[in-house]
Amino acid sequence: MINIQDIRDTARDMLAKGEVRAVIGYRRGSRGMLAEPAFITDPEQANELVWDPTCFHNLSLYLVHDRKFLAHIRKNPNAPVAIVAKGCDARSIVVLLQEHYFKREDVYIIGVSCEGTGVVDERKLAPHLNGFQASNAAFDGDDFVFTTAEGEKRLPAREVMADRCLECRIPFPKEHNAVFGEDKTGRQLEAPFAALTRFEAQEAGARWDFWSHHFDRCIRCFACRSVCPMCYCDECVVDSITFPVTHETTAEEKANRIRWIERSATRSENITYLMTRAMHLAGRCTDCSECERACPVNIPLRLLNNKMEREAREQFGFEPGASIGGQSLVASFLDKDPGDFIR
Amino acid sequence: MPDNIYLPKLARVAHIKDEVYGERAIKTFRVEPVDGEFFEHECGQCAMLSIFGRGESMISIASSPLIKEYKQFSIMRVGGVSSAFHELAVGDVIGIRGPFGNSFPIDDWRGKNLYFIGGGCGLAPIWPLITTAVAQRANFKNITVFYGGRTSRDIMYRAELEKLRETVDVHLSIDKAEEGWDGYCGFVPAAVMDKDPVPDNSIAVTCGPPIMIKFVIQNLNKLGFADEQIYTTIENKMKCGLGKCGRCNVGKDYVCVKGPVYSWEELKNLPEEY
Amino acid sequence: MEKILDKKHLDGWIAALAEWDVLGPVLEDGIWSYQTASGAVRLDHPNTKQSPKELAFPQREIFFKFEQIKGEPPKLTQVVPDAQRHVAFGVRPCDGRGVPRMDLVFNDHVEDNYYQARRKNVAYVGLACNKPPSPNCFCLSVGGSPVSTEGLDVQMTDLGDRYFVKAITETGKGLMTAAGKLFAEPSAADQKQVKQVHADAVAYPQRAIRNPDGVPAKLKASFKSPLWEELAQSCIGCGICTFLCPTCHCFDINDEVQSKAPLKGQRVRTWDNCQFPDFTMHSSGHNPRENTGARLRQRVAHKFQYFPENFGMPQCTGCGRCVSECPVGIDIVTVVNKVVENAG
Amino acid sequence: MTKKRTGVFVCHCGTNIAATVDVAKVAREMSGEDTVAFTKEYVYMCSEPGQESVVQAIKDNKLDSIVVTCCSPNLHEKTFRDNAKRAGINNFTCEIANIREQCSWVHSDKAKGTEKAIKISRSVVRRVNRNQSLDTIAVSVTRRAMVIGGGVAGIQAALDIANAGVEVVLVEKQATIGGRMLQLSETFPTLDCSQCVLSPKMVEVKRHPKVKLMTYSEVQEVTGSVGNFRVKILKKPTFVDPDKCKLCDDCTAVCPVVVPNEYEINLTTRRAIYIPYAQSIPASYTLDESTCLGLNPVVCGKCKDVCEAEAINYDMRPETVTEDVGAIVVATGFDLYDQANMQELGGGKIEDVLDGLQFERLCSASGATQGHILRPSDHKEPKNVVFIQCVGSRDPAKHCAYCSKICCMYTAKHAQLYKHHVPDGRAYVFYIDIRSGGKGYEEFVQRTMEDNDTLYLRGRVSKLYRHDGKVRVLGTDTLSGQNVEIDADMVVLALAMVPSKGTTEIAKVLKIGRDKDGFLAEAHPKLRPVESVTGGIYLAGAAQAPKDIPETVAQAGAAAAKVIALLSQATLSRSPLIAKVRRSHCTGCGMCVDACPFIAIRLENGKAVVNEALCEGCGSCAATCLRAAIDVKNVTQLQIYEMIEACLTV
Amino acid sequence: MSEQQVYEPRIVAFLCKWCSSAGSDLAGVSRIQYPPNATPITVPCTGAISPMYIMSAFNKGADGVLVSGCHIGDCHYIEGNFLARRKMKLIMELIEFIGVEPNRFRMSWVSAAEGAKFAQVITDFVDDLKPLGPQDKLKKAELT
Repeated sequence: MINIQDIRDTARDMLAKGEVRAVIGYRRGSRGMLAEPAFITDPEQANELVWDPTCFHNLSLYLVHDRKFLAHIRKNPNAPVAIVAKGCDARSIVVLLQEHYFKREDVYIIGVSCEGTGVVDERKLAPHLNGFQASNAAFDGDDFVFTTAEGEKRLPAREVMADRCLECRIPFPKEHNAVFGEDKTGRQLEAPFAALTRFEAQEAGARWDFWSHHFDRCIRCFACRSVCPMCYCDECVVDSITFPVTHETTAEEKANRIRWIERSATRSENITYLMTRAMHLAGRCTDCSECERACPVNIPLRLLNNKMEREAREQFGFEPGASIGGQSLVASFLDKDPGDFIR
Repeated sequence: MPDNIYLPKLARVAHIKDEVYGERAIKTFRVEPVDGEFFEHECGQCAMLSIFGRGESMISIASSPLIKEYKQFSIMRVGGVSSAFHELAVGDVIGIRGPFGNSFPIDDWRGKNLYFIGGGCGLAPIWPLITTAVAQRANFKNITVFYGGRTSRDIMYRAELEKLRETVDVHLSIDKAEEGWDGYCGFVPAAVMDKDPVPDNSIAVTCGPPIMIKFVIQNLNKLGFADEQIYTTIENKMKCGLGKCGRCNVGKDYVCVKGPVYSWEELKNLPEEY
Repeated sequence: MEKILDKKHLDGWIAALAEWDVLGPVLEDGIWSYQTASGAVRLDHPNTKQSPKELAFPQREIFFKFEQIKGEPPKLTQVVPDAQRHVAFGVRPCDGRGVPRMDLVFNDHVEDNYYQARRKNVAYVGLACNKPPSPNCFCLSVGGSPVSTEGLDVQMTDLGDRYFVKAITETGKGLMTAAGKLFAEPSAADQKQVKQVHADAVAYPQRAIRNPDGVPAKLKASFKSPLWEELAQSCIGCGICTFLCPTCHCFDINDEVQSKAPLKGQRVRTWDNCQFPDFTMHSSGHNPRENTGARLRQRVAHKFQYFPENFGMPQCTGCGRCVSECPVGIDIVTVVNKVVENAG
Repeated sequence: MTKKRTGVFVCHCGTNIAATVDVAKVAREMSGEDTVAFTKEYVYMCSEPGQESVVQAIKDNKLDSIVVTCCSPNLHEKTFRDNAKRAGINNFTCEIANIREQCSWVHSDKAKGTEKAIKISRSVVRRVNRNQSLDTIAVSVTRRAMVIGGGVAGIQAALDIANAGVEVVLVEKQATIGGRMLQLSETFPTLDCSQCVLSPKMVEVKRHPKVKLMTYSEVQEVTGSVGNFRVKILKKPTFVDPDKCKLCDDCTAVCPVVVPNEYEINLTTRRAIYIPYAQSIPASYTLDESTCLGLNPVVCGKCKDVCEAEAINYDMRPETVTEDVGAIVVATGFDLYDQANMQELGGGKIEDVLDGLQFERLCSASGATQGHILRPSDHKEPKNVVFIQCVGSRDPAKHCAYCSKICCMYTAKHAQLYKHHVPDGRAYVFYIDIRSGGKGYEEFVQRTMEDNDTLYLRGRVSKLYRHDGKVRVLGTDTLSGQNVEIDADMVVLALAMVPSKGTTEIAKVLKIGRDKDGFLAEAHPKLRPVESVTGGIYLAGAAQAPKDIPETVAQAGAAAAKVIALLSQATLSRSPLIAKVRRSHCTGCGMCVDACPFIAIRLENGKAVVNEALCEGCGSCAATCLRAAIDVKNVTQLQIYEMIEACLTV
Repeated sequence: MSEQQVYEPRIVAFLCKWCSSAGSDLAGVSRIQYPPNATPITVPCTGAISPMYIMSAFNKGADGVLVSGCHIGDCHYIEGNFLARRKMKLIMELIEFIGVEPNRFRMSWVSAAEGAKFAQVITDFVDDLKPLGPQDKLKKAELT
């Protein structure tokens, strides 16, 4: 059981000693029980930090923001940033390190283990609360405890946990500077890729019906991309809402942007966007599922990423975010890679 | 739908002139209506030009409102649509919507000294003003034009400026000295100071790179120009030209409707979002 | 016109609107959305995930098609929105109040032909909120109320086994008249109950913007406040808040090309979003709103300062969607309160 | 900047194209393309008047780019690019649309053929529209060469290069040069002593002022490209200073370690400190670290104690040496197919079943038995010897599909040598057929059969097994149709030649291709037989394919000539179609660095940087980059995107 | 497409310059006939083929996409086809996953010496595509 005070103490100490320039963690937001990202620079604020089942955000996204900001103001970091990271988040950081997005010494990872549970899935939780708004959520062993106007509501975590947490194989942040909570790697609440396996049992026709329905519904708000720490490209190749213009950028380069897809949120364009995103996340996605959580129209994006993750694992023996020194999935190969599909 | 505000009229490119070559090339396009007549415009107004398949771009109209047969646009090649313009040939047909935005209150300036201060491609938006003022020369007192480019090769409207010298004072400048250049060497704000314009009964209109405008205004203030005597234009990214698409606003004002012409008195009270 | 409609007659009313495409809230994939009614319509939804703004302002609008053979002038063909009439049932008051705000934008200065063509064919049958459907509702703070009729053609109020139905506009009357026989005259008790329900709804506690009248001036004074950057620190720059908003109207115009030779394509309007990083970026790379703070400020100030300055009312209708749906918890109520408080 | 002005030239190729493609329609369709300013069709565009008309049209119409729709670019791309240059425009703005090999010759329906030709042409027009004017890249040349492998091929190549005045580094993995040839006793068809022929050349290598000899060394890493390779070589420690070693052999006498002697193909043993052969170059001992008791005077130190010359130094360490060279000759030779693969022939487990090289060592005067042919099991003279040809060769189902080429000849030689040593012995040869093409070869085989009384049996051996102190050979004589059973004292297998282990390794290091059998692939089987597919890397000897000594020496000479010709140029020109980074889009993730097969990309200040001298323009980086931040010039993603669109325009 | 016309699948064929393009040339030189449905785009190496190309071709209305390169071990650029093999496997899995017919995407190794094989690959692909009918799952709606 993690004592939040330990995390707060660590954050406060490091900030006070100037060992880190900020701590990225979670704090209680203004929306009921939900935690929100916190950027703490003042040791006195450390007590705002929380650790509860609504800490779903993959905060490594903000390491990306931080690097972009520093690049923008042309400054080098004078001290590392500390970040509270769950197992999946820490793996994201490893991928970012693998891709040289920042240096290991620029980040201080305060690992938190998802010991017996994980984070809550609001969509699963809603029916249990009977329309009431919870004002607090807490871990308690294998249960989550929610505070509502009706009083305390205790639920077995398994009933309202996010699928990715149920299926999580490595709920422990292996890469860390400090870590809280027990390493429960090996715990298995549900088989890895269980949701994917259930989905894949369907016929091709049913799969297409399912996906075409969802692809039609995408409104291209880009929340999936914006919330993803791996989507750190300055310009998205598929559909750009940014274009990094530097003094070196020529008019020709600006004129020659490829329009792989149109801005219109139509099925064909949405497919190309979402499929390309899945391809580009292959071997990089660490299944934090933030894209699926953020999606306002509930497109089951995790299935796509999971599919790629499983193929990478089963076909190529590749595990995203396993080690900092490793090569990327698509930039490497093995002699024994499957080739039986080739004629 | 009659009067579809998004449906451009067709216009044919009648003449193309290379003003500046190189990476920041500028070309001037003279376009004529394909059928019927053009809309009328006032000094400072803009039009939305289309190349079908490439997109639309808001461009200030660089010809005098007194000219009805054609309209002229000077376009610097910076991005996608402007590059498409630079690929045009005489006879090609483009789309045009407009006019958009407000205009310089030239009628209020009768009997005054006029100072036009331009830099780079910033001569184009005030060119209709200059030519209109010159055409109505009797309405104004002294007319002085300051214009500067980075180098002598960046000076646009070279021939027109030379011709202008016959009627009004024209002071050309370049940033750094070059062989064979007999004009001023240095930045435009300094070139203005150099000639010591008089603020009394005067109006100064400036247009160019933001940094130039900033220092020109500072210098004009130093010379005694009041904020309401100084005019400039601003540009923001625009898509509709009609105050609906939501991107060109500076505070509550949509530049495509309330701008692009502002007196410094007005502009300095707006948030800095341009 | 005020009537009583037994709940079991709702489907009959809808069936009577033969020349209308009737939309009702449907729960599918875990979210509520307006869909063409096929069979029974039940109005037991909280609020839909997306506002009904797309009826008059669809996410994608084809302006015209262009065709050009090399050496010939282009041929432009306008695409006129179809004349199908749509009526949305169960529109919440906040979304109803979004409609006149959109009208203001699209009719200001010059009339937007496409919006207008669609708008004149859309009717909104509202459903008063007996209690706030979302914990993030704050309509009372923005001049609205859970029982507002603004922007609606008809207002319905749930009275348990029946609806109290009130025509607001002539179109609304027409809608009701189409199924006149199904409606009953309200009794005095009905009238009394409606009053009570409405009073209770207004009295129900909501989240609140403090001193809303002072907000525009305070925001104006806070343009340069460092608070914007701080509040937007977690902003990820996605389009959820604006795409789901009942009043956000920003759009982009692009040419979509199907063939280059001969040229074939179309000019298309799509929703755009002031929170996207390059929304205001010039071709030169200069961006007047280059960080999330400036973009959050634009969104908030547009709704609570610029729009009031231009049109005398806030653009926000307090539906709370942007608050509930923000993946990182940026909460416009908190943002406004903090900025205002900070302005002193 | 103005719009491109492209000319499209549609060739009829007589009726080769025109019969299946409506060439006029192709030209007409292309003129509808936005950037096409001129089109022309002509009966033979590659004819003199055809070419002239292209040049003239470029000039007359101020064209800045051309597309010639004709045959495969392999045939006339250069022709028309030269014409483009002649007409005053950049040659890289000319592209070929292949509507003959890829269209008219393979289709018969004219309407459909025309439609496809239009799509092909259109896609190339769109590509050319985005082509940049490029200049070939000039790279300076390092006037030094490296030869990898110190067998006869390597020795010959090194000497030929050195004699032309070019410095050459000869790298040999083993403790001595000489390779396989040094292991042979006598050579066919002249039966002259192999070592006697080779030794003088080995000495010459040692003494040549232009040859830098590095034995007991391995190439670890090669970077760079033609004209400028940088080679990292690991010099393994021999622990013996060759300058001090007096070859007294005192050390081997005291060395307590006895291990199989690989130089004698394990027929004898050696000590941990040893000299491979008496003729070894360099003439020095080597202390084998892996078998020595510990390079530690406390543990053993006997050799060090006994060495009066104080040549032994336990403190030697591996050393990595970097050599810059302009060209490389790979002569890493062959191994014999592993006997263990031949289960029906004893699988290498029967002591008196030898391979050809072992037999060579038995015959060699300097070999294990001082030139006496004695069978390993009991050191008695074998009276019945069975030689089996094509062991592992010509057996696509189970072993190697190819013919190892020299086995017929050396088996004949073995039979003769045997008969010379054991005149009363009986020699049998199992063969499939005899391949004896070569000067004096057929006569040599005839002599074996006739003068040396060797029994040639046409057929395969089905089984070998130990039987009563002998090796029972079961085979068939297909000529008589009878089963043959021979109890042999000794059996010699002419095992297939396979690429040496070193060849396999060096191909990976050099990133040069190998053929389906693992031999090094030549650039063209007929016209470029001594070049690898990678510029500046040449092939010599059995690493490329099985061959005999004269062929090996000839190829080595040819490779040397290629090297000399290459290094005689002051600069080399490289294709400018190489990768270019869009710095604004690069995030420095390094995926391109990992994907690049040529180590041509590195990260510098967080951005990818392409080494123009190394990039081959394969585009692996471009396809791997998630941000489209890197592109191959004139094959950009934008170009491919537009080509895709063109292919699908109806 | 009128009712009477037979459906002819449109294929975009990405061929590597050194093997498959040369193989298709050999098919030509050998006059081996095959259906004209595939339009070739020659790229330096299969390793240069971005998954975006595949998606884009389908987006623009291709009924089938072929990627063909050198056999493993034969790559002119040593390992480009290894990289391609991995990428193409992933995109193929993904396409199949969303319910698109896996037969719409094909990868083959055709060497410069395999003219007949090239012709066969195209023929087989066309045969396999015909029963599937036009690809409209991933295609832009405006492209009719």
